[in-house]
Amino acid sequence: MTTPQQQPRAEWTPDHTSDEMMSIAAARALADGTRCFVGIGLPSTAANVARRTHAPDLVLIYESGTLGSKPDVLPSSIGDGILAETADAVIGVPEVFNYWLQPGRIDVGFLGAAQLDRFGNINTTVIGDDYADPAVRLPGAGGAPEIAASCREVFVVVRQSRRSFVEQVDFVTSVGHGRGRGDRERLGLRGAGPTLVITDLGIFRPDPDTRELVLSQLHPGVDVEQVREATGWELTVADDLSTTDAPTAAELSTLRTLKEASS
Amino acid sequence: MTTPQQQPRAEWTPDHTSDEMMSIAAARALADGTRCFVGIGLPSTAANVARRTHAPDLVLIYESGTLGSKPDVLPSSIGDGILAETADAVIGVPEVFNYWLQPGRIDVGFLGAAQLDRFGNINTTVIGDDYADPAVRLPGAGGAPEIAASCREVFVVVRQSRRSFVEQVDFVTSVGHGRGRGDRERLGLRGAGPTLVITDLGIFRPDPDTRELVLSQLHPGVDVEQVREATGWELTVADDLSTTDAPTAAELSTLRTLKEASS
Amino acid sequence: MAEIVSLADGVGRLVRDGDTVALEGFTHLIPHAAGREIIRQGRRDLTLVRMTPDIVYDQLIGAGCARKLVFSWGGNPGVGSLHRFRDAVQNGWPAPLEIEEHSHAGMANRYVAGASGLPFGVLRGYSGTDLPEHTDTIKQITCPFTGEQLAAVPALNPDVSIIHAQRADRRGNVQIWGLVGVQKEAVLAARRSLVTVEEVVDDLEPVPGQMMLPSWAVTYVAEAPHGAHPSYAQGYYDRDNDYYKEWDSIGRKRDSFEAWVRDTVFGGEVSGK
Amino acid sequence: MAEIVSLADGVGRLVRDGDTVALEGFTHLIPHAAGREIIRQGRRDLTLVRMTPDIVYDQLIGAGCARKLVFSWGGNPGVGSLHRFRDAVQNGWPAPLEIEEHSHAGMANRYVAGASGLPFGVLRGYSGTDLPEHTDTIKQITCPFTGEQLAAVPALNPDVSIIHAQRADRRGNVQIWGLVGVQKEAVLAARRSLVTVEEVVDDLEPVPGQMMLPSWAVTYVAEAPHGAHPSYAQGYYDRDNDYYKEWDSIGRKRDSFEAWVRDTVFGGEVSGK
Repeated sequence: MTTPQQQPRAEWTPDHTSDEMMSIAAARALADGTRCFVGIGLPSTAANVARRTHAPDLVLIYESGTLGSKPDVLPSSIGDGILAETADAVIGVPEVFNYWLQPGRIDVGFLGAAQLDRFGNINTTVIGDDYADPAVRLPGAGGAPEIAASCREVFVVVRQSRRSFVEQVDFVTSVGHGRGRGDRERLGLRGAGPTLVITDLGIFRPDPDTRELVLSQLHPGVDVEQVREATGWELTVADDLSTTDAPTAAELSTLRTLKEASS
Repeated sequence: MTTPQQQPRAEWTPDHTSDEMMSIAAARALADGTRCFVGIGLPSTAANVARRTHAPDLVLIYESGTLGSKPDVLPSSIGDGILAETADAVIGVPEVFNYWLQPGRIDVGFLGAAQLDRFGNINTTVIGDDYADPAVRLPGAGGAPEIAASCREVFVVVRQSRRSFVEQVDFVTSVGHGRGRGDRERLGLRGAGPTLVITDLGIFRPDPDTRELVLSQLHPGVDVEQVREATGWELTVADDLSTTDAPTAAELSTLRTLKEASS
Repeated sequence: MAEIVSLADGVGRLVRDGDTVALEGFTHLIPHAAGREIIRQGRRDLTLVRMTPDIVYDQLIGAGCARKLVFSWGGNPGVGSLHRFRDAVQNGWPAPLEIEEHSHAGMANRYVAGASGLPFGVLRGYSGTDLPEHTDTIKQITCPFTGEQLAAVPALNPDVSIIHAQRADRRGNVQIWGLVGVQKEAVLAARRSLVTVEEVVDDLEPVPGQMMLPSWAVTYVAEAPHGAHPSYAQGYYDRDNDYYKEWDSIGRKRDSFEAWVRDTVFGGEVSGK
Repeated sequence: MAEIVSLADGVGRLVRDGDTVALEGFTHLIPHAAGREIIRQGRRDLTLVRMTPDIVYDQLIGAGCARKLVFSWGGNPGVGSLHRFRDAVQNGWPAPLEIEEHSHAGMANRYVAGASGLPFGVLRGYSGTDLPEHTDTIKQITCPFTGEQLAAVPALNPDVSIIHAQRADRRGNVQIWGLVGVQKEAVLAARRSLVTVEEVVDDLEPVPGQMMLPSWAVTYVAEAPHGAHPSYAQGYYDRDNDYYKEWDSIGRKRDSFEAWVRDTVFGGEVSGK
């Protein structure tokens, strides 16, 4: 997954950046004790913040073969030595996918995305209409298609823009809610799919009836118009739209300490 | 596999029993460096004699999950601790069968039998015509069907009698040469099947044309008539029938030391 | 997270009449104490699953706990036959025993499929043998790429799997080393699981060859020192080969077996040394 | 039995133009020294197989060794894109690159099938994604017991697999620990194999978490100290995160990449520290 440069484009308070708000909102979504399959980058940052704040018993699973890693610094790749050295169990890659992911043992799959669409489908393969001659060749699927299929639910964390938040992804790398309600069942996908999408502007949840992603929460200092501007489909806003609590001092210092230690 | 009491029924010299001749003849069949999948009982005894005499680099593989065991006493079961402690690698049981046996990595499968027929098919399941109401219930297949299918060749070691050496087995637990030439290919069995059957009376090899087991070697002091008496089909004797060399003093003492240490 | 309970509670809460139960351990770490506890609690109509039904299942079958046996090799390793198993199959004593018979490779792949959340496993197996004629859980499958015919076997997903391990920590993480057999697969394939251990410790020191089962993959952990006897627990005690020989005479006759159940299982004596 | 040879001899004897070659190592123990040796020996038309084509394959692709890539994730982990890979796919430089694209689960099961002597593997995967439309090595298969539809993928059996390990003994037995990825499967699936190691020692002391490859399962072993750099070798050296970032600028432009090939691969300089 690509890692664009961090651009603090909306510093509405002197206290935190929009990226920090995103990571902290994502961290809060992970309840203590959750078994979380962690993608590298934003998901890994959020999961490690969660483990250091409200969720000390969060179980981190990395596709490189670690169950229950407890890194004391942010791993710079999903295969950092620190993940193996601090794990409850180290296993081979086939076992990760076959014995642990596929049977539905993992509560939350925590994914990033290059493109995400109205129904939470994820593209990390190619930008452009022609697979054989892509405008941009992205890294590809990795573990994501089966993480999105088999985890009990999926959280996506992604920086939001018209480029990343599109009506329909150019390539379905990982299925969210297909083209709407009933599609996952029809496809035999056993997890609930994306139940939460956390961006640098707010939080989206699928509508229970249509499965379209609906803006349900705004981060502090962001207004609906800003979100609409950064959404590539006709935005629906939840009736009970709420505002995210600003990061606490403890959350911020945890996040910053982690980031500093890893840079 | 059942372990009948040892009955030294033909002590033709004061030097060794027929069972000892059988074990030593079986041991000699294992060339140094051979990767041998070892059943417990007679095969394990023979393999361990071989490793201590002419074949120090014999690779012993036990279905309990050990590659390259180097036990210094005879294991009393295929899962003795000594097998794991002295192995080059200890692996799980699924891996033994899937990664090591099935792809044809093992040179010789060394099996016992309760019943063996004219074409080298093995029965370790039931005696009697009715599977649902057997005259004698035997232990069953264990690893044998796939050992017999996938090893490059199979050696069988069995005490010979009209009861054990039958025209046709009551139940095909493990396929030898089916009903004759071409049957293994037709069944998709990739190894060569039983190329050697070692008994307490002599040694049988499959006829290259018919695949019927043919007496090719007599142990010292045994005559063809004795073998015919102990064979449940019309015995064919090889043109170039030879006589097994009597056990050497070194072979006998190795075998006896092993046996004593394990009793 | 695995809860740490007593052996009696673990068996009592998990094993119900009519359940499909797997006690695994391939010659090493056979959960004998749990087997005796199942007899003690009087469970009935169990479908017992095990690659190598040896003494532990001879005891459960003789005590009338089982309705059916799913297996690949039933014997007393290094000694001979299982007399209670034979008596049940040949004479229906103490109850008829239905059997579903596989090879080791087939059983191992059934557990692997079960642990993997797949409905079936594929292997090169059974071809030409008489097993498929009598076992309806063996079918053929065709490779969609090469057209080759292979064997397919359905996943095993026991209601309860029980294994024995060397150690657990107080959070219920389990550590096993030495021959690990098919134990991880048996636990992961099961709906509920019980791991009996030699001891519960504060911290699990790493051991070469260890296999770890995280606490959250196990239902209950129960301390059962010497719980694998007469099999062995590497690092704790050796195999009691004499007991295996002795079992041949205990199990041979119905009355000697019943005396063993009365005295050893219900008399509260510790078996063996 | 594995023969112990030099890295140049190992690569020279095993890797031929047109071969299907897998260099495996999942973030840990990536066989970089062997990758550079393949460039040095000028191999062409290789079908390169690897779950995570990262820097090592960016180098091979940029140097023109590859005709085709079979993979599931191609990026510079923690940094961004692989510019040589992108340039080959988007612009056909230095040569067009055919791709065969899977998910990690699919690739892992293809190696497992290859190591198991099976023609295909089965998984719950790909359903609803656009991958099957573009990858003809993804098919459907029906469970013969339940009727469920699952994905089937063909076995991977590379002509040559190359991995890096911490140690081997003088007989060629290989010891790996830490994250072991899919290396065992890659070696067992291959027709021929080369294991580069940090060092060849007299005796392999057991290490917790070790995976052993017996000598007779490997074709050649070659000593290549620091051979996984810029990835890491647990117990020997850490990941060189700066190198991964530096590669972003080396690989970004064709001329800076060509300078790297000239200076580092052919100039005989040791890359990195």
